[in-house]
Amino acid sequence: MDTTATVSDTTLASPETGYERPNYLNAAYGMRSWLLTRDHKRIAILYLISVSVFFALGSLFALLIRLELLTPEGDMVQPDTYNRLFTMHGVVMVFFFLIPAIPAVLGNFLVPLMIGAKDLAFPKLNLASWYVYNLGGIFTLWSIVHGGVDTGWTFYAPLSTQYSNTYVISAALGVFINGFSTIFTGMNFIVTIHRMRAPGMTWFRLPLFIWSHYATSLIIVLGTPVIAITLLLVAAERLLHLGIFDPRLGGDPILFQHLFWFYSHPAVYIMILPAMGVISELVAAFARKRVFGYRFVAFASIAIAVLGFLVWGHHMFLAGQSIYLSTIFSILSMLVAVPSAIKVFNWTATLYEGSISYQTPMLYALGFIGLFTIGGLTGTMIATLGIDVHVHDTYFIVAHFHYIMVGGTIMAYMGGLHYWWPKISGRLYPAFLSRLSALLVFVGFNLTFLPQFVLGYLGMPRRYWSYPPEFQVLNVLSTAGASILGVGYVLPLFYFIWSMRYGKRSGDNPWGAIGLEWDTPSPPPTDNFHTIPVVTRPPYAYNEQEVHDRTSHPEARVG
Amino acid sequence: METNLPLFPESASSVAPQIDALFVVWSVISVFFTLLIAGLIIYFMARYRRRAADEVGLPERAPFWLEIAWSAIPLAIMLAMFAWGTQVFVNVYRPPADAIQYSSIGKQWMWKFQHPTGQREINTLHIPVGQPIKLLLQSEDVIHSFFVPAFRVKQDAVPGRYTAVWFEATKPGVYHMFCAEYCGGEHSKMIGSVVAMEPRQYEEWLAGGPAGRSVTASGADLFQQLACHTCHRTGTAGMAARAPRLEGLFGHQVRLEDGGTLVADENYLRESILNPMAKVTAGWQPIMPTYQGQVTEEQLTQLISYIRSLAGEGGIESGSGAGGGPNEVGAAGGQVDSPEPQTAGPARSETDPQ
Amino acid sequence: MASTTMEPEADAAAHHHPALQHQFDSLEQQKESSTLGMWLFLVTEIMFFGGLFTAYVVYRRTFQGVFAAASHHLDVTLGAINTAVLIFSSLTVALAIWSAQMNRRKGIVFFLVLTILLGGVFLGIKTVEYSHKFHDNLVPGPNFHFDGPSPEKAEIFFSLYFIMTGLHALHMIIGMGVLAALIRPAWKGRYDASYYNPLECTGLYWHFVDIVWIFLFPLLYLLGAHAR
Amino acid sequence: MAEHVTSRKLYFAIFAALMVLTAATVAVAKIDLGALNDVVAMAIAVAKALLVLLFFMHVRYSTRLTALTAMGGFLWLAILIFLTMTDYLTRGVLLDDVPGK
Ligand code: HEA
Ligand code: HEA
Ligand code: HEC
Ligand code: CUA
Ligand SMILES: [Cu+2]
Repeated sequence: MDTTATVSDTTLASPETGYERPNYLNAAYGMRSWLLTRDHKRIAILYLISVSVFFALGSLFALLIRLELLTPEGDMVQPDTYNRLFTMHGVVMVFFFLIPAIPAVLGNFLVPLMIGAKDLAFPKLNLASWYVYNLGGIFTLWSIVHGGVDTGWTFYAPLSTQYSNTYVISAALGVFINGFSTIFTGMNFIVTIHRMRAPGMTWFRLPLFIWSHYATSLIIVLGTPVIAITLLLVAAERLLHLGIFDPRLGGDPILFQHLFWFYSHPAVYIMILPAMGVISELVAAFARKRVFGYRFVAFASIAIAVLGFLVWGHHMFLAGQSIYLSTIFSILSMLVAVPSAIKVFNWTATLYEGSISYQTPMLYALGFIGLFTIGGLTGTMIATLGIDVHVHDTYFIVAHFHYIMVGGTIMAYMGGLHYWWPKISGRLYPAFLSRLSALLVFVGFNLTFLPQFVLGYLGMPRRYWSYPPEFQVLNVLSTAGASILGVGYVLPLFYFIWSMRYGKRSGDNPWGAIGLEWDTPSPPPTDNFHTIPVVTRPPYAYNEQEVHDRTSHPEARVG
Repeated sequence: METNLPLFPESASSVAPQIDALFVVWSVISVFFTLLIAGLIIYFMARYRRRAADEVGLPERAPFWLEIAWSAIPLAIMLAMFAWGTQVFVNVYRPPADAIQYSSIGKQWMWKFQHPTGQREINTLHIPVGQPIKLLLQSEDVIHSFFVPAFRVKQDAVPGRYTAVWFEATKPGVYHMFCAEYCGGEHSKMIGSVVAMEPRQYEEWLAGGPAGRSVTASGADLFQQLACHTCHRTGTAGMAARAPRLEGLFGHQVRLEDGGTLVADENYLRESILNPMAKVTAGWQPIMPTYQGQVTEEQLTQLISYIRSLAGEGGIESGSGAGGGPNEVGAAGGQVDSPEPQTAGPARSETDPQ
Repeated sequence: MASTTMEPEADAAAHHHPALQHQFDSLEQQKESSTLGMWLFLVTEIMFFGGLFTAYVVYRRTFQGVFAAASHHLDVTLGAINTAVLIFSSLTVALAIWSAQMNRRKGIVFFLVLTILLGGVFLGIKTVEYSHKFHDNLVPGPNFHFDGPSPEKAEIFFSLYFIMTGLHALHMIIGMGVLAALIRPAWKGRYDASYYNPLECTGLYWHFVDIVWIFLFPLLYLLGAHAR
Repeated sequence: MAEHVTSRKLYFAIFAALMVLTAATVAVAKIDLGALNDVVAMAIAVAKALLVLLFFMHVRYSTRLTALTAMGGFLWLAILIFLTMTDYLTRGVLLDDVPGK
């Protein structure tokens, strides 16, 4: 086994050829060439920077939350401050980090490369999306600087429309504006995937990363506008005294929840589907094996996207929604878990008879599968009506979604960054340090959030600034875990930056992976390919026996 | 630092064991699948680790039946758990016929309770064990949520309408009561305790406390004061009726002028009083004035309690659990106090369980 | 689906049209892409207004009588005139595109200008209606006043009315801006039968705004008109 | 795909139809049909929208994908309205068999 450098099990790379060639990084220099670029790869880098800033900000809030919760008495900050902390933690993490993270960084970089296109269909729109994102960010930051928002990231009425006296309008407008940037990205992906595939790149030769981004984009296009109008109504209710959700006028606050969750439940799939796409790529590349049940995994993405719109009411079981409807939402929530189960089992089965290497990205990928499974299974637990009565709005929920969002999506995002970093930068990062950070993240993560399941079932409500003393031990464990987790996140920041200058040249394809993105130099030239590739093989054809489409296989009959 | 480390919550209500059983079984299933996946990953990692730099995996053999199997088995498990969970949920939300109704109003940031016998409490609720109790929940401002972990029950209190939750304590003790729905500033201080007592002690407690008029009796007074009786004459015959009789109304079908029917429950009564035009009873002129802004939430509860008591054999219970009023968004609340948490009521009790 | 969406022959675009962007192989591909993009955008618009329609349907069903009474305060005649104006403007946009397909440069400009004028008429009438509402104290807020049962629910009706028609008007203003921006290139002869994509996409948008109004008009103005 | 050019005559015909439908919906609204008023008004609105979609927006002559996209938008709106309304229509329904009710 290799322990020194990640490069050692590569078969195709020739380390000398990586650099002096013209590529998207050295095509032009200077701020202007970046800020006005239309190149999807450069826009991805711009997004990487913005998104990392927001991740740091969100993490800072997390840090403060965990510090406050170290002791049962609220002794570090005022309760109002604490409420702002978790609200801004949620808003920043969800809307400004996790939703754009994989699509806008990895997706932007890779979608055209993977389908053999020169760029996305609408490069100007893509650049606009980045600017709009930052504009939305500025609005949100403005409200943070002025003291923040304290409504919870869910902006529930009538708290948000009448009772909160914080900067709800600017935060809501920030999220509203940010929605446009997401929509631009989603529209761009759908059009690109439909219209710009290279010759021979049929739908069933697309990498699963593309399938999952396609599904994500569908959700973005169909869902995001609803949150936009909902937040606009909240702003209008505060600003213009229009009364839509106002109970004093006979309005129904629960209507707000319907509209909010109609988007925000599908939004959790906006956050997980791209991650699932990353994992499919990683597992195939590091097991050097075709993804088990390719078509099932591909269709599962679409199924999640569609079914994901039919379950939003599972956030409202106890809100005063019709019990009849709660029952429907409960069973539909069970159905949406089936495609996720299909994916988990297929990834696991891909390892079977593979040739598995333990590079850093693969460690993240395997971590993802385990943690996502826990997060998902607890998701189906709380979708069970009888259990949700007790654990709704407790730390059980907090643990559930951090398992999926942090243990799932962020693991996949980190894994993807480590996997495609040589593609992006043409450099390698230190193998040992990166494995160490993967390990720290895994251990720290579990230590942070496993105790929260227990806390939740014990009954500790979420969004509590102080809590009864018997919950302290578990909270201390959680805070301890978070500090380990924090170190695990900070390390990559340093070695990625370090590697840009000092890292070893990676060569074009350090992992010996298959896929159009690896058929072009690393870093790729501005137009991506010197000649537009013609695709003749199914995806992931690692084994020579798999280079033909196997239409006779029973699996191919499906769909 | 407190060193005791509870891992499972105390169970003190009749539904708690049902929920715990559901939870434990689900947890076992979850742990099983987690270990299965983790075990397979670790096994495959060891068994199929890469031995040569240019080694590749074997061709994929994905049997169709395997895909079906691992979709169908989880689905079957989930459907079973869904059925069980829904059954438990209905138990948790359908109050038994002999439940006694208490009323509860959430406001930023306290819980106000009133016993059927009239006693009021803030942030503490005394109840007898072995007696099903239905809490009629409402809110004066934002959404709150009544949560007692030891009872495993929780329900949001929504401004502008009624919701309800019921429980039957099985063991005497002092239990945490939390507000579980984030409601602004002092959400984490909107806590208190439920004191479950043996019925005898409860009676003593009631006797010792400041007896007030019972909720229903206050409602009867109000009914006179607000001159409701001038139109809704109770019990008298002979005189030309100007308004429908309210006896036997609660819990029964009402036919509406527009052809619809509904069951008269708390939310319907609430709307009938605050907003009589919204649903006019078939065969009557819409002459009833609105009482919007003239009655407080509390008086409203009393009036409704009185009208309920007219339903007949006393034992009639509404089952409007989380479902709220049929077909009803809820009428306006009218008067929302300016939030002034610290002043009203006795100091909140920072009770420690056990 | 794979076969219908395959790339068109790359060499079809051997002669480079000036409007062809670098990421596309042919004008055909470029046109299909932007049309699909526009339709996706319209889908987002459907869902955007969809949130409002949902709120409307919920409250309409719950407060039927009050909503009908409140809608009596809207002017059906003005609403109907506006509907006609908007439908007419849809026709003129369609004719602008038709002119492009027929290579009639001046026709394009004429119909674009006409469409913008019609949009202006619509907004003018809308302004008159709004000022009546202001005058009658029917604008939600502290000064809202409504004679009739349940004035607070009428306030919800007017909240919905203003936000729905307001957002619709905002869409019209944006549409008029885009149309105006097309006039110059159209005059310069940029659009003809071989390339008129921007016209086509703007037309789609304008028609969509028309469709929104086609639903707003009966929902807001006509419900309960018979009881007047 | 060859560009389809809709004739001017067809455009005028559609325009005329839309105008007639507008007049019809105003006229019908003045007659009391009970609950049918809403149904008729919505039916006419849908017919008008379809005319605009199919002919003015050329859905009739475009790819399946375009038609699918447009349909998808309306289908999703239907999901939003349908499931939300289910809440308002069924609050309390499951518990109606409570003793005493
Ligand atoms: C990326 C984010 C993400 C994802 C993917 C999910 C996925 C799921 N979520 Fe989660 N959820 C959140 C983020 C996410 N959630 C957030 C942020 C909240 C809180 C919001 C707030 O209030 O602030 C929340 C809250 C939440 C609730 C509301 C709880 C409450 O407030 O009371 C519910 C209830 O049903 C739920 C259910 C589910 C289900 C059933 C899935 C399913 O999709 C999971 C499917 C996956 C699996 C099931 C695992 C793999 C399967 C196997 C290994 C096979 C074996 C399986 C079985 C035998 C069942 N989630
Ligand atoms: C994408 C989403 C995401 C991510 C990544 C995280 C990450 C983390 N979250 Fe968060 N969380 C949410 C989404 C997310 N969370 C949401 C949506 C809520 C609900 C909000 C609401 O209720 O409205 C929530 C709520 C929430 C709570 C509940 C608060 C409450 O209810 O009272 C807690 C408590 O422990 C918590 C903890 C953490 C921790 C420890 C991490 C850790 O993973 C973070 C690890 C990082 C560190 C420990 C810091 C490391 C330091 C740096 C990276 C650099 C720091 C900066 C500078 C140098 C300037 N989160
Ligand atoms: C001016 C006469 C009048 C007064 C005073 C009056 N009501 Fe009514 N009430 C009516 C009429 C007439 C109806 C039936 C028409 C309707 O539903 O609006 C009615 C209906 C009701 C209903 C619904 C009954 C059903 O069968 O559905 C309730 C409950 C009610 N009133 C309670 C009260 C209460 C409580 C008060 C006093 C606070 C009160 N009313 C005062 C005339 C009156
Ligand atoms: Cu009241 Cu939280
Ligand atoms: Cu959800």
